[in-house]
Amino acid sequence: MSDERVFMKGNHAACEGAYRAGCKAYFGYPITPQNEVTEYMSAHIWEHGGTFIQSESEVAAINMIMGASATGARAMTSSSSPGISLKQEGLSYIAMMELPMVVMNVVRCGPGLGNIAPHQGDYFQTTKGGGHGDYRLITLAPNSVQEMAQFIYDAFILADKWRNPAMVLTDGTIGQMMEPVDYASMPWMDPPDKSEWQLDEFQEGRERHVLTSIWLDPVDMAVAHEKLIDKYERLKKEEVRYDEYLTEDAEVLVVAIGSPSRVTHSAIRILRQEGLKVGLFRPITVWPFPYDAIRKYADSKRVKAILVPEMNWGQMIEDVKLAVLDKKPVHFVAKHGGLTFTPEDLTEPIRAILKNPEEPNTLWHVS
Amino acid sequence: MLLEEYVFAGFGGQGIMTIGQIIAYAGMIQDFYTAWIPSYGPESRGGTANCNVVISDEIIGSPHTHHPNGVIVMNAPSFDKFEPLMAPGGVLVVNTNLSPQRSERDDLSVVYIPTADIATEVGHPVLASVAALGAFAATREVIDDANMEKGIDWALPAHHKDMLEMNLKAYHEGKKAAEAQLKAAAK
Amino acid sequence: MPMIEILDDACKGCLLCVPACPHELIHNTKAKLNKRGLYPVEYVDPDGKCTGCRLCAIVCPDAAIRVYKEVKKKSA
Amino acid sequence: MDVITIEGTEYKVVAERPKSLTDTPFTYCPGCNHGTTHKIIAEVIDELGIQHRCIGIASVGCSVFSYEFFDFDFISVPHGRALAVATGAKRMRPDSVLMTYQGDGDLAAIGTAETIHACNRGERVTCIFVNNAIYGMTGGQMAPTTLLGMKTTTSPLGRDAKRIGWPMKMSEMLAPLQGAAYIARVSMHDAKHILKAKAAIKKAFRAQLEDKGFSMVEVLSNCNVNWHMTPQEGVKFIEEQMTKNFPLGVYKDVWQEEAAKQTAKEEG
Repeated sequence: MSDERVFMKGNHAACEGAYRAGCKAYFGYPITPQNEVTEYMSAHIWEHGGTFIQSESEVAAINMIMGASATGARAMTSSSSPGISLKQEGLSYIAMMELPMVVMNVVRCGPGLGNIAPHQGDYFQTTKGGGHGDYRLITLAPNSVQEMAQFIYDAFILADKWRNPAMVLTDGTIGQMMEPVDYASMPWMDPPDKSEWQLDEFQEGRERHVLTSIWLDPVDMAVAHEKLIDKYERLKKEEVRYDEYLTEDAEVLVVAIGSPSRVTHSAIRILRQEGLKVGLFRPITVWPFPYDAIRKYADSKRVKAILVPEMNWGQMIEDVKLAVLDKKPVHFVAKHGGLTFTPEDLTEPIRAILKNPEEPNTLWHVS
Repeated sequence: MLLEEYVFAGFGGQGIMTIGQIIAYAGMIQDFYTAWIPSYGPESRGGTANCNVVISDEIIGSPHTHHPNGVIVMNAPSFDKFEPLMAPGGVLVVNTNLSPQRSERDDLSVVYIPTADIATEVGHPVLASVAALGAFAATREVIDDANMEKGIDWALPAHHKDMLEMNLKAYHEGKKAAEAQLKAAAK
Repeated sequence: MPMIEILDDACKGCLLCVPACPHELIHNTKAKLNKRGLYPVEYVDPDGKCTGCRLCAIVCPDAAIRVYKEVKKKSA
Repeated sequence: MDVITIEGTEYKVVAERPKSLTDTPFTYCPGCNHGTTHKIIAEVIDELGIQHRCIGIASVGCSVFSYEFFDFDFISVPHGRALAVATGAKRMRPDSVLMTYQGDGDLAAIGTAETIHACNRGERVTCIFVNNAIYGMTGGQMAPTTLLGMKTTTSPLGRDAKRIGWPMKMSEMLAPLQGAAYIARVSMHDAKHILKAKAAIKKAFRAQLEDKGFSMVEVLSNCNVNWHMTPQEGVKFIEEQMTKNFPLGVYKDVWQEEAAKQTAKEEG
């Protein structure tokens, strides 16, 4: 282990990842459980030559980010569920104008004000669009403080590479916890050259740059769409990321992200001591979703069933089912309201599944 | 495999969160995997603030601890809440100044420390939690004193570095008090 | 002699320039249609009354009026 | 200025389409003062020699396509958010000159919060606020600035203060904020007032160039089509009705305030 390690909160580490990626603008509005981001940015972004504004609303914040990224700067905002809803308007425009930027959602419980406890109820909102129109956010789901920093850093790179907004989707547990972080994998960097399209001092001889999301002629609009569709198809081929733990011999495959994937890890240790063959498949990009990789397990004779634990009423499970295509039972464990999983919440259903593998899809509600 | 799961609990403002961070930091520089998380969600109701610490020699799964093997309780409600949840063989530090209860479990190792008294003697009541941390270190010998001391230094903000000596003293006084109790119990 | 030019295809025939001209040199004749299918105004100044005051151009919402003034030759 | 020769006489052009406009003809209705406003803005930008430094923010409303007409970098943004986008862009490029071009629905209804806070932060941006007391693009619905008694498609009996309040006075609202450097209300109803408007717009850009703070020019403008009038009747309506409800004038002038302070200091 390197000596570079520091002991930090997930929300603070995310800021450090952003600084290292060359983020020069953070605009945001306080909301629990991600206030540490707003506070840490307000205190430190100046040290890295950046700018902070506490905006009048989440709506204003995302639009400020739109302005900053339109000039070619690396810019980010963050919020938690109700605030992310407000940002969806801006994200739709940003996606159509193909502006790279990063937004982090430290998900809390909803609908409505809900509560400030960890939750995963924004999966649909994030991975299926969120705002109006057809668009996708490149979405990374960290499950540790190290990944909070790394994925914000990676999100900036992906956003610029694809000229697309990127989301880091996490939950209150990962945002609030402290763990060692090593920044060696995040060297300080500057944004790539964007002089092709950025709003800039108008140079004599260059075509003026116009960023817009309106094409009144349906044919023109369709052409603009094609460009996005093509980009999304390439993203699906090139940028799928996932992580696996003890899946080589697994008979039950648990598919989990965020803090439930951490609890799954603990549950698997307990079950392995009993000789039960359980593995964890963790999507890192939840958009693009690793359908093909999961389908391989659905096709494998060894795998008897798949279990999806989520802190919501069942969202990612729909993607898992799309991957599995009814080839294997897909069971669901729900924990919601802001309650967090214990390893026992997972070990019991897995033991039951292994006892009776023919059982069709089962739903466990744990509270 | 080493898997240490701690809960440190008390009133908000007693320094509970900080001592959790100190031991987690100390664990990190001792090359363990460590995680700290503040109480979050419904378990924070009912007069206690608490944090969870996990220290392990393998990658940490859940940062939440449901059956801790090391607990510090700084007030009575925390005792009532966490003493019954503890894993057999665990260690418990009770702050007798605010928690008069005695544990009736025979599968725990318990020390009863008047942490506020120790702190006041050392110089400031705010040091009670550090004294409790010292007592905890005596009962659960996972992290070296040298690393704990580095952790205390790390946790002190720059404008309070003059308090370092006093903090270290509180830590060692707490540890001494616990060691004396353990020795007496062993006889 | 100053004079103006109506850019027929830019003019939308809103007629705001008509009352703006102090010498009533711009008229709504509806004599011809432009590319947009609108009637541009016509400038008629047989007596050379235009002073190049630019009032017509100032009120024109479509920048459809060009105003010219003679370059005064400095006597050698 | 260009010199051309017609029948042996040399002429110079003293009025024509400004350089900072593209060659694309305006798509606004005949008589609409959006065109007039575009033209004088472009003239100001030409005269200040800042065309190459300008970044424009197009809002939503009739001026949604204003980026087609101005010859510099432009971004078209969500309804009401122009000043938030301008804030982000200006913070990243302080040497650029940021202009938002917004209508009454954009600036005074959906974007009220963004407007007030950009002004209060003293953002170094210039806002051109076209007030024609109606929603033009969507077909003549009531605006926050619609006059009392005025009939629109969503106030068919005329605007009634008891039910929907009074015409919103943005210039008066923004002027007391300390971030405001220059706030003026001008009108497009005749040549004299158009020239005054141009002078005000020039001052608004100067406020930005001299780093004084937020500047806004509220332009009372013709929407004769949705007012169901001829263009001539429209400009008359501005003169007779609009200016009564929205008094013309300078509501905030940072240079004047500085001069007054200086005088007071010298006298005191």
